Amino acid sequence: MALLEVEDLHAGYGALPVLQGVSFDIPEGETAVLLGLNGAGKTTTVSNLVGLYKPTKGVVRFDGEEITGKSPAELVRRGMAMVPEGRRTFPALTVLQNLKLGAWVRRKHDKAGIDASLERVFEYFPRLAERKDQLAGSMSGGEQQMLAIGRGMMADPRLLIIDEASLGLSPLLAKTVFAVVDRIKADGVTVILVEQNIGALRHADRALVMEKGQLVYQGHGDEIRDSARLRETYLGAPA
Amino acid sequence: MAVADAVLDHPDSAERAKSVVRWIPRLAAWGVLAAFLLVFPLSLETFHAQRWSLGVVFAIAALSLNVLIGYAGQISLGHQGFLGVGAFVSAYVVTVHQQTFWVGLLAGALSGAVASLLMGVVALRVRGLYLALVTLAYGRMAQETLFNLGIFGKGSGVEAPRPALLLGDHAFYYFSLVVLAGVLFFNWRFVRSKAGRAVSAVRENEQVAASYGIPVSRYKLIAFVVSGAFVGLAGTLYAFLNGRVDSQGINFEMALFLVLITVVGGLRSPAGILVFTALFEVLPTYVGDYFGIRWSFWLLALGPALLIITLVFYPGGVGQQIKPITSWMTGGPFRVHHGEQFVQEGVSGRP
Amino acid sequence: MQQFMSALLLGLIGGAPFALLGLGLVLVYRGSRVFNFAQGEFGTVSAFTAYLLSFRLPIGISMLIGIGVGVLMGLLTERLVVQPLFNAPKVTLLVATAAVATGSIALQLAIGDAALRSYPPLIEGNAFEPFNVPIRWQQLLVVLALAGVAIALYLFFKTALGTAVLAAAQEPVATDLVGIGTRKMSALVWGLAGLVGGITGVIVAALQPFTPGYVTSDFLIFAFVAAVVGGMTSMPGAVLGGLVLGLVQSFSASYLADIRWISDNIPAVGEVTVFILLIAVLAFRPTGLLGKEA
Amino acid sequence: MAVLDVDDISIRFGGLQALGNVSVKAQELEIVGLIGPNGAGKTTLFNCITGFYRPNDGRVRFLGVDVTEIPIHQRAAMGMGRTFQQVGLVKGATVLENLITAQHTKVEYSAGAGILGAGNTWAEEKVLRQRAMEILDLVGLAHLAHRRVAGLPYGTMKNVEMAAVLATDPEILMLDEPTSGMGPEESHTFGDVLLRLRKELGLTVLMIEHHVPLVVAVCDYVYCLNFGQLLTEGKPEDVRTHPEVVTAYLGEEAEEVA
Repeated sequence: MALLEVEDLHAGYGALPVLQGVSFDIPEGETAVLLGLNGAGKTTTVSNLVGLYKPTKGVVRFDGEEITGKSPAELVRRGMAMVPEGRRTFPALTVLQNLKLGAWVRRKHDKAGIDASLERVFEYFPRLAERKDQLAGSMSGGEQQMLAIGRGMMADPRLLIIDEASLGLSPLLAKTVFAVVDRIKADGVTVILVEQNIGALRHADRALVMEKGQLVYQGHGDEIRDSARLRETYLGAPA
Repeated sequence: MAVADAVLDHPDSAERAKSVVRWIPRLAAWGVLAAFLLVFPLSLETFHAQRWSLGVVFAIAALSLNVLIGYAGQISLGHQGFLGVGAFVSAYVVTVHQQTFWVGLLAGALSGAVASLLMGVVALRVRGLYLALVTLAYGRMAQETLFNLGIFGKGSGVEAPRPALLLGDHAFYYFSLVVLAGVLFFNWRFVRSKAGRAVSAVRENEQVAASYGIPVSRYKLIAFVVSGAFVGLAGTLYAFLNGRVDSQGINFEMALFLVLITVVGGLRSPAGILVFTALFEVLPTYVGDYFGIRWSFWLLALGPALLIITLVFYPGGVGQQIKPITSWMTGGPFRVHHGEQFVQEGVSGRP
Repeated sequence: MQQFMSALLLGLIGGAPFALLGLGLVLVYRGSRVFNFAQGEFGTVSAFTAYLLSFRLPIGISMLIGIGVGVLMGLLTERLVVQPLFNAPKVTLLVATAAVATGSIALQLAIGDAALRSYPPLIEGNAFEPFNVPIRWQQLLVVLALAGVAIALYLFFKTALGTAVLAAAQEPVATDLVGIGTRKMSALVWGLAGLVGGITGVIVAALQPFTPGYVTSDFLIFAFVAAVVGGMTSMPGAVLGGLVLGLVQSFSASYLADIRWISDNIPAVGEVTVFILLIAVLAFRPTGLLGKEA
Repeated sequence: MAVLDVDDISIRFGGLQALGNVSVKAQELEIVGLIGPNGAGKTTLFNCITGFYRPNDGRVRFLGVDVTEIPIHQRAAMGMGRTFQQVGLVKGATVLENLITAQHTKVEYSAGAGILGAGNTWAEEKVLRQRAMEILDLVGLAHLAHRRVAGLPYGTMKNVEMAAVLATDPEILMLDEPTSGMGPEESHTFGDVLLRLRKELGLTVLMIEHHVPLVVAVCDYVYCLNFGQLLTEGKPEDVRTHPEVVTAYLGEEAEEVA
């Protein structure tokens, strides 16, 4: 059974409709990449999934249960975490404080689990361990991206959504980040990557392509890499 | 030729007649308004001239604050401090230097502009919440120190004798209305000319303004100068209305009262500001007369509540609510134009 | 020497209320990014309540209930003013809290009147008189309260809950995403602000007879200047700023007033020095003495 | 002589090299495209050219004048017009009012004369209004003249913004993602409008654009930025098929580099 099921999702901001009937499933343990140009509706889709906004229509199911319109806190408790666009780390708090806040919903009943998660995050990103007492705001963009992913993993999620993981990163850092995404998947976590960068496909089992608030393509990563349509979307003509 | 042009402008004389007909009810409404402001006070047995004139003074001060908060997006919580400068300097010029009232009026406007300009220089560096705090501290400093300086009578205040022409209560009230009309005229030309548009662009987005070739700092300062000149005029009237001026009453409560009538009246809406000032400044006199003084304290508490309700639910203030009326009175239809919803920017243009 | 020591002592004692009120301002700023102009009124309302109750109840219990009313006022302000204006510019919120303050003063006038009121200090009389400066027990209590509140707030911000409060002010979206709930944190901050304001009010009100709006009119601006001088985000900064401000006032009252020309020509010279201090700090060191963030 | 000559610009923010030795030229009447992935430094380059940022190294020459040190508003007065990624307009005002505001440097009366309502100001206001209407006609927005900007759709706002910049009477028009928020047909129409404007107004254009088909259709010359460096430049067709550009956009080689 799919871990996440989205059916006919409609959403927007105020009177402005952005999503017009988006449906897809993500099976447990897979990595999916949600592709599309600026303004295609990718961030709107995931923001509605994690409860930052309430969809105007449609159903979202997580692990078989309907979660449409539930609060982010409730969804984190159920195992759905998101790394937001632009990182949004807590700038005047230290790396360690940032990470511990990621485990907020577990702080009372799962102290041992939190320590384990912390160790795992430091293993993914040794740089964070070195800088655990540094203020997040004083770190570079790449380090903040690591911290944001680490903070998401501190919730011990079953599904991790990462919005624009590679945005503004140098090639080396982007590579590091994607390598960690592979490890997160290997650790059994289902991942949704929201990307403009087609290169993310090589880390994904499944690709979803959005255009103007609609899903225009779903399929496996290797199929889509040769898709003329995708190349057209990005480069204007079959290359 | 001129006739031909006129015909070309209005090819259909029936159309023209219609537009004249269209104006008849509107002119009647203007007539009623003028009668209320000009003739009605003459018929009152006990005309609270002080109160009505004070209402006009505060309306001018609120229009001044509207230039800063509404058009320029700069907060001032010490506006009474600028009003006070105008009041003291004009009284000082007239009493100590034996100048005429008219020179005093000019000095009041100028000194208000200069004091405000100095605050503008601070505002180039200090923004938002911190500017609010600086203006607040300025107001307090003005009340405690500036207005108690030796030249201003060391706390006992300065005499502000009215000229013979304005000795009567009604005369002074009418004169205040004339000054208000002048301020409204300048405000109108400000908004509809280069400076006002530049100031609005700077409020909305300094980068965009600069990319239109607008020198951002200069126009911020211009907004402070215009606002200061207006409030300096208000201060002059305030002094000569009372016959003397001292630092009592030119306090933080006055600053907040000015913010209240400006914001609840409606930022960038002179009509709304005038209507609300009239209601809020003049009505309590009658409430106090009929129901006793304690009622006016309750009314005092009503003001802040109105302010909060406006900020939360009706950011356009009274001006937005009376839009159909003002639209109609100025020749338009009795409705709000499409897309005229108030853009929520709060009290300041930026966070 | 005598003059110096007495100015020093008077400055430190006089600065304590600014620091105490300033702590409340910094608390709200760190937790909500709002300049809370109602902080003084949380205090006056508490003092007013305690005063009214003190005719029927022991003063200690009256003060506790008074502080409780301060907390309630903090929570109400959050619910009715801060929450609805969550997305408004922060200057709008500043004006709104100033409206809360004036509304509160007007209500005090409507319920009571403008008369001076005083309730007995917890401990009567002078504690000691170093350098011929009489220090009252009540003034020492202000210093004690300052120390107590400062330590309590310091400890609070060391806890997980304290960190969560800071997070909510820095990145509301991310705070919601990790499941903390920005709204709850906001209520917590304002409740605490009411608590600190209440403690401030019931203690400083016994220093001298008070009127409606007492804490606001006598201390609020100086507390703000103190907090800004300290850096606005720093608790030790607020304490330091309050004491610095007290010293600036007492030294300018003592020494500047000695200069004949100044005492003859510049009334309330302390106000001018405070104003200049504020502008100088904002123009040349906007992060204050101990602030880290701009 | 080039209208715009950006010579070897570098800028650092903290430790980050946002632009390194970037040189860009725009000849008279050229439409020059600037492409590259998000975060490549395209908007940073715009900000250096228009004066929002001071580059650490390099010069910016405009119409033969070195403008590297002069403030934004003076560059604008010289004829640099630009749009912003997030629409730059006075949203509470009407479309027409925005276009009048944008003519700031063309107004001859002084700020003070305007406030006092001095004689010639009224007549000049009429002229400003007329010019604004002419520009709205030119870009086909005249029917929206009295609408408030705040209520308009995003794509329309972008068009209004361009009209406002045209009202500044620019020598060079610098557009930052002009078609974001527009559908394919609208983008296509926009390309036609741009070509027509160049012809009628004699404009030089520098534009940041993601929509590659549009770039190919209208640009005379294209620069591609990646990680703050110039990846390649040339005719649109050559740039589009350049292997490094393909990989930069598809992001595959980017990972291999390290």
